[in-house]
Amino acid sequence: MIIALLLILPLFASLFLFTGKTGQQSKNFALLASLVLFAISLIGGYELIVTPGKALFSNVDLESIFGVNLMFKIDAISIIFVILTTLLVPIIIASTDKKEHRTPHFYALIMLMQTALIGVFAASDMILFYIFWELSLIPIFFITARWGGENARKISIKFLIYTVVGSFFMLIAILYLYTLTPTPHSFSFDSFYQLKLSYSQQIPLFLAFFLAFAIKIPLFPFHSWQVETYNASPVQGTMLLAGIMLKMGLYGIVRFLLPLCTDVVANGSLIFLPLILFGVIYGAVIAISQPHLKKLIAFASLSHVGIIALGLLSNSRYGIEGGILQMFSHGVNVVGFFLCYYMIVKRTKTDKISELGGIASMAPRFATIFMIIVLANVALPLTNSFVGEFLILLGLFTYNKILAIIAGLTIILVAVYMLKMYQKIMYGEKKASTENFTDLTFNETMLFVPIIIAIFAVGIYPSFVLQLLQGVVK
Amino acid sequence: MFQVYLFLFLSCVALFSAMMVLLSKKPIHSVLYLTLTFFALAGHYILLNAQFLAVVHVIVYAGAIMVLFLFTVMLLNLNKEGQFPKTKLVKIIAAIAGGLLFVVLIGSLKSFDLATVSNPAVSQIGLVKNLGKTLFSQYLLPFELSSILFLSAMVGAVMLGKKDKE
Amino acid sequence: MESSPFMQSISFLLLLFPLLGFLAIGLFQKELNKKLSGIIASSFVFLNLILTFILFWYVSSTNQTVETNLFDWIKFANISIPFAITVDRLSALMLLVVNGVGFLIHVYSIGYMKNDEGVNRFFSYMNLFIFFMLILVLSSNYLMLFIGWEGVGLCSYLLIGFWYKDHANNNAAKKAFIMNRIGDLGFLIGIFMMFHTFGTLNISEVATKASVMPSGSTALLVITLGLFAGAIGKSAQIPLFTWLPDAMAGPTPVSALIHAATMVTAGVYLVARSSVLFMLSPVTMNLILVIGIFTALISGLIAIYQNDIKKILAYSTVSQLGFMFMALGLGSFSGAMFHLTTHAFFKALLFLAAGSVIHALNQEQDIRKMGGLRKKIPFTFALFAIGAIAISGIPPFAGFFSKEMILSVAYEHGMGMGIIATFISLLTTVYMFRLLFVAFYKPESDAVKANHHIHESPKVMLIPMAVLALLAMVAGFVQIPALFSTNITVFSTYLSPIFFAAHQLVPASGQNLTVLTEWLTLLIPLTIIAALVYFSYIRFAKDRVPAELSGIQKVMANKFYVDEIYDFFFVKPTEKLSLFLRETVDQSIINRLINTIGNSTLYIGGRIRLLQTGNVGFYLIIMVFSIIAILFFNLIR
Amino acid sequence: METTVTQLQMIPLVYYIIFCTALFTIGVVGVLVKRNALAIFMSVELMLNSANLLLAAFSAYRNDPSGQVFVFFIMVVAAAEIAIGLALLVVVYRSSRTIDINILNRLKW
Repeated sequence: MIIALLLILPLFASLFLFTGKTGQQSKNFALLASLVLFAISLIGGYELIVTPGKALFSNVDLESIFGVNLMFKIDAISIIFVILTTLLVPIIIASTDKKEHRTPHFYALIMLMQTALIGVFAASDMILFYIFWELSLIPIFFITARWGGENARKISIKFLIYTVVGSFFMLIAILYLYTLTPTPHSFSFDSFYQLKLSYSQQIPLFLAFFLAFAIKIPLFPFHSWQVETYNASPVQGTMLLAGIMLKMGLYGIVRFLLPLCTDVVANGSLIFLPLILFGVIYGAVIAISQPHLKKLIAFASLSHVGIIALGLLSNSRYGIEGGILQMFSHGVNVVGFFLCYYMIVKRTKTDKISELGGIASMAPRFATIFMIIVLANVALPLTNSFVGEFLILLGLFTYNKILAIIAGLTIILVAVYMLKMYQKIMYGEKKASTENFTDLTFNETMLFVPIIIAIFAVGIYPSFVLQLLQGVVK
Repeated sequence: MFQVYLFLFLSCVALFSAMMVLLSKKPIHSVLYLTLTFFALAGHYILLNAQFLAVVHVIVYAGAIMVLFLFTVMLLNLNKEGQFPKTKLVKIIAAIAGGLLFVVLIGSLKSFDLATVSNPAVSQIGLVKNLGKTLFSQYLLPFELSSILFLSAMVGAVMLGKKDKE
Repeated sequence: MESSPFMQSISFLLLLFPLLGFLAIGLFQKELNKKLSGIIASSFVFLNLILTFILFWYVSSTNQTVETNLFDWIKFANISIPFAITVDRLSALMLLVVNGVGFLIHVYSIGYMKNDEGVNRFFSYMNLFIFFMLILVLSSNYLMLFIGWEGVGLCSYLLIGFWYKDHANNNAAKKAFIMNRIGDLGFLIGIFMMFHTFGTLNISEVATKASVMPSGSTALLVITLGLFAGAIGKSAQIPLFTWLPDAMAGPTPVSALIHAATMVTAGVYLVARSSVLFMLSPVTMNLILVIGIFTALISGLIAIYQNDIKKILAYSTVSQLGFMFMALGLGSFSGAMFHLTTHAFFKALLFLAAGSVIHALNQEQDIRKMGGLRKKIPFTFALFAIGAIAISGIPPFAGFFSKEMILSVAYEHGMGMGIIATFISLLTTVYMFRLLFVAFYKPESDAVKANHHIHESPKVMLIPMAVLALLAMVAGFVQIPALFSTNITVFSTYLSPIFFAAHQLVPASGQNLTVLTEWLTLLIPLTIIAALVYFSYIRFAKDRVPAELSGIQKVMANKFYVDEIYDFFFVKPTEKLSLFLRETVDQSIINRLINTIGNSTLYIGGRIRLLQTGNVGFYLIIMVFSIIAILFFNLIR
Repeated sequence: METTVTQLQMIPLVYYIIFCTALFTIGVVGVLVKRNALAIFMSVELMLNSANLLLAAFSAYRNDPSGQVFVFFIMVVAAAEIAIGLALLVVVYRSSRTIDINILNRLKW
C-alpha cells in the first residue's frame, strides 16, 4: 500500500501538473504533494523500525498479460533512500524563486523525477529497476536543457548520451544475469541473489556494472559530464542530480555489486580502490583552486562520493554501513550547499568566488547556516558526515592501512578548500557585487531548517540509521 | 502422369512469361506478359485443388491489378523504348545476384526434411466451402480488419491521386 | 563501579550549561542586549565552576570515578561507542583549570569586549568552546575525545577569525584549523589502529588491554605515533607549531583561554591520558622527548627577537608546551600536568595583562612603541611582573615549583638532559624580562607620549587578573621539591592513581642524585637567572638604539623562515598541482578525450552517411547480397 | 475434379519449391535490373506470387487451411499496396516528370 502510494501519487501529481496553468499554483500543489509523500515515507520508515528486518512488499502480478511481474520491495536500505528523496524534493520545489517564473511543466518534471527515483529505490525486479533508472534521465534532461544556463542544450545531450552509454552496459549485465537464472528465467532480485556465480562469470558482470555505476556516481575518470551538467543545469536540477540521482549509482553498488560479485570485490579491490582513491584526491585538489562556486561544489562532490564508493567496496561492514549512512548525509549536505549557492547567486548574480566577499557582516543568519553546512561537509564531529566518514575510513583501514591513510588526506584537503572558499565569500570587506546583500527571509530560512535538523540528528544520534541497517547489510 | 505434364507446362509458361516481363523493352509488353504469368499461376492453383484462390487470383491480379498497371502506363505515357537505359555492369551484377540467390535458396533445402510433410490423398481444404468456414470462424477478425485496410488504402489512393487545387 | 546518581547528573550538567549558554546567546544574537550576554555566559561558566568543585571534592576524597553513559552514539555489530563521560582525578584537575581559568577570562572579557559590535557572537563562541573542551576532558572513549578535539579546533578557528573583515585574521584562523586537521588525521589513524587492535575505544579498557602487550610492539607504536601526531597539531609542536603565533590575531582573551591555558594543552592531556600506551612504546617516548626539546629551544629563541607583545607570549607558550612534552618524554606525567596547571595560571595572567596593555594603548601591540608604562598603568604592570616572575621560575612563585619538578626528573635522567632542560628554562627568563623591561621600564616612546588616553583597565578586568596572579603566586606550594620537604607532594599524590598503571610497567630508571648535586642544580640556575635579569635591565630598560641584527639573529627574528619553507614546500606545490590538474588534466586530457569520442562518432557518422547515395538500385543490390550472405551463412553453419 | 486431386500425389512438393524459387529469383533480378519504378513493381508482384503459390502448395500438402487463408490475405494486402503504390508513382511523376529510380535519389544523406 505504501509503495503503491509512493509511486502513484507523484506520477499522478506530475500528470496533473502538466495541465497546470500558473507556476505559483503548480508550485504549491507540487509542494503539498511532495510533503504528503514525505509523510508517507516516514510512516514506511516507522514500520521498518518497529519490526527490524521487515520489508515492505508490493506485487502487481501482470504475468498473464505482459509476462512481467511488477515486484516492489522496500527494505531498510531502500527506505533510507526513499526518505532521502522525499525529504529533499519538497526542499527543492520550495526553493524556486517567484521571480524566476517557472512554468507548471517544471514542477511536473520534478514530480516525474521523484516517481522515477522512488521507483529505482523500491524496485525489486531488474527490468523495473532499469526502466525507472532510465526514466529518471528524461525529466532531468528536460530540466537542464530547457531551464539551464549557457550551452545547456549541448551539455544536457552530452550528459544524456554519457549516462545512457553507462546504462547500456548495465542492461547487458542484466540480460547476462537473466540467462544465468534457472528456467523459467526471472528478473527478480531474489533469483539473482540465489545464483552462485563462478569467478569467471563475476568478472565481466563486475566490469559492466561497475562501468555503469561509475559513470552515474561519477567516479574518476568518468566525471567529465558532472561538472558541466551541474554548471549548466538550473540549481534545482543540480540539486536533484547531486543530492539524489548520484545516489542511484551508489545504491546500485550496494544492491548488485556487493551481493553478486562478492569474490571480485574481495580479490580485486586492490586494483580499483586505488583508482577511486586517486579520484577522491583529484577532486579535492582541483577544488582548491576552483574559481567558481558551483564547480567547486561539483568537484567537492566528486571527492565525497568517491569516499563513499571506497567505503562500500572496502569489504568491511563498517565501510558498507558507513557508506550507506554517508550517502544519506551527502545528499542532505550537498543540497544544503547548493541552496547556499543559490541564495548567493540570487542576490549577487555571480558565482565567481573572487567577486564575492564580506557577506558575513551583512547577513549573519546566512553566515551561520552556511558555516554549519560547510562544517558538515568538512565532516566535523557531531555533524552527519563525520560518523559516515569515520566508519568508511575505519572499514578501509581494516582492509588496507595505506589506502586508508591516503584517503585520510581528504579530511585535510576538504578543510583547505572549504575554509578557503568560505573565507573568500563570507569574510573580508564588501565587494561591489555584495554591496546590497540582504539576509535570508523567513521563507528562505525555513528551507534550511530541515537540512540543519538532518545534519545534527544524524550527527548526534546515528545509531538510529545504523541499527536499521543492521539486519540488511550482509 | 497427366498432372505432372500439366504442372511442367504451366511452370514453363510462367517462367517464360516472367522472363519476358524483364526482357521486353516496352512496359506495355511487360504488363501483358505479367498477365500471362498470372494466368499460369491460376492454373497452378487449380492444380492444387485451391479453387477459391484460383478465382480470387484471377479477379484480383489479372482483373484489378493489371488494369491498374495498364492505366498507369498509359497515363504516364511510358510506352517508349530507351527511356531507361541500363549499363552492362548492373545486368551482370543482377545476374550474378539472381544466380547466387537461387543456388542458396535451393541449397537451404538441404536441411529440410520433406518427408515430414504428409501428402494427403484428397485435399479438400481449397474448396470455397471449407475455406469459407475457416475464414469466417477462425480468421474473422483479420478478415474484417482487412476491409478497413482496404478502405484506408482507397482513401489514401484518392488523396494521393487528387491534384492540388491552387 | 557504580557511581552515585547525584554525581552523574552533576557531570552531565557540566556539559549542559555551556551548551545552553551557547544556544541561548547564539540563537538570540540579535535580540540579546550586549551587556547581558557576557553576564549570561560568565554565569553559566560560574555554575560549572561550582559543580567542578563538588566533583573535585568527590573524586579527591573518595578516589572514585564518576561514569555516566548518556546514550549510544555509534552502535552496531561489534562496534559500540557510547556518548559517555568519565570524571576521574585527571579530568577533575583539567575541569578545575578549564572552568576556573575559563570563568576568570569570561569575566575579564566582559570588560575587554565591551565596545565590540560582535560581543554576543563572541560569548556564544566562548561558551561553545567551554562545552567542547569539557567533552574533550570528560570523554570516556577516544572517539568522543576526538569530538571535543575537533570541536575546540572549530572554536579556535571561529575565534581567531573573530574580526573577519581583515583577511589576515581569517588566514590565521584557516591556518590553525588546517594544521590542526593534519594532526587530527594522525589522531584518527591512531584511533583506527586502536580499534583494530583492541576492538574498543574505551580509554580504560584500552589501557587494560594494552598493559598486557609487550613493550614496543608495532601496533602500539602506530597508535602512539598517531595520537602524538594529534597532540603535535593541537599543542603546536614542531613541525606544526607555526599556527599558534598567528593565532594571536584573535581577541586577547581568546589567546589567553584557548591558545595558552586550555586548548593547546590538550595534547599534553592526551598523552597523559594514554600514559599506559605511551609507556609501552619507548620509541614514541623518545620522539616526544626530542620534539619537546627542539620545540622549546627553537620557539624560545624566536621569542627573544619578536617585537609583538602577543607573539612573544605565543612563542613562550609554544616553548612551555615543548617543556611539558619534554617532561612527558621523560616519563614524568604528573610533572607535565603540574606545569600545565601552573602554566595555565601565569600564562593566562600574562595574556590578560598584555590585553590590558593593548586595551590601554588602543590596540597597539608593538613593544617598541611602548615603554614607561610602569607609571601609567601600575596595576597592570604589577600583575604582569608577577606573571613574568612566575614563568621564569623564580621562587617562591608557582613556576619555580613546577619547573623544578621537571628539572629534577631531567637530572635524574642524566646530567646532559638536565643541562639542556635548564638552558630551556633559562631562555624563558631572557625573553620575559626583555619584554617586561622594554614595555614597562624603557623611557616612553613617542607613541606613548603622543597618546593621552592611556588609562588603567576597569575593575572587571583587573579583578580576574588579580585572582590569577594570586594563583600564580601560591599554586606551587602544593608540590614542594624533595630537597626542602618530603611531605608536601599533594599534587603527585593526587594524580598517582592515574599514572600508577603506567609507572608500574616501566620501573623508574635513572640514578638518584646526591644532595649536593641537587643543591647545585637548583642554585646555579637561580644565580644565572638573577644575572640575566640584571643584564636584561641594563640592556633593555635604557633607551638605546637597537643594534643591527646579526645573521643568526635575523634568522631567529624571522622565525627560522619556517612559514616560508612550508609555503615553498607544501602550499605552493599544492596550488600548482591543483591548477595543473584543473587546467591540464581535467580540461585538456580527460574532458577532451571524452569529447573526442563524441566528436569522432559524429565524424564517422558523417562519413558513413555518404554511403546513402539515394540510389535505390544500389540499395537493392546491397540488400540482395546481404540476404544472400545471411542465407549462405545459414547454409554452411 | 476427383481425378485431379488423386493425381496430385504425383507431383512432388519439391517441384513446387524449385519452381517458386525460380520465379522468385526472376522477380529479384527484375527488381535489380529495372530502373523503371513500374517495372520494379511488377517484379515485386512476381515475388509475391511465387510466395503465394508456395504457401498454397504447402497448405494443400499439409492439409492445413491456414496457409491458403494467408494467401488470401496477402492478395488483399497486395491489392491495397498496388493501389497506394501506383498512386504514389503518379504523384512522383507529376512532381518530377520521371519514375526512373536512379534519378529519384533525393533521399540520399
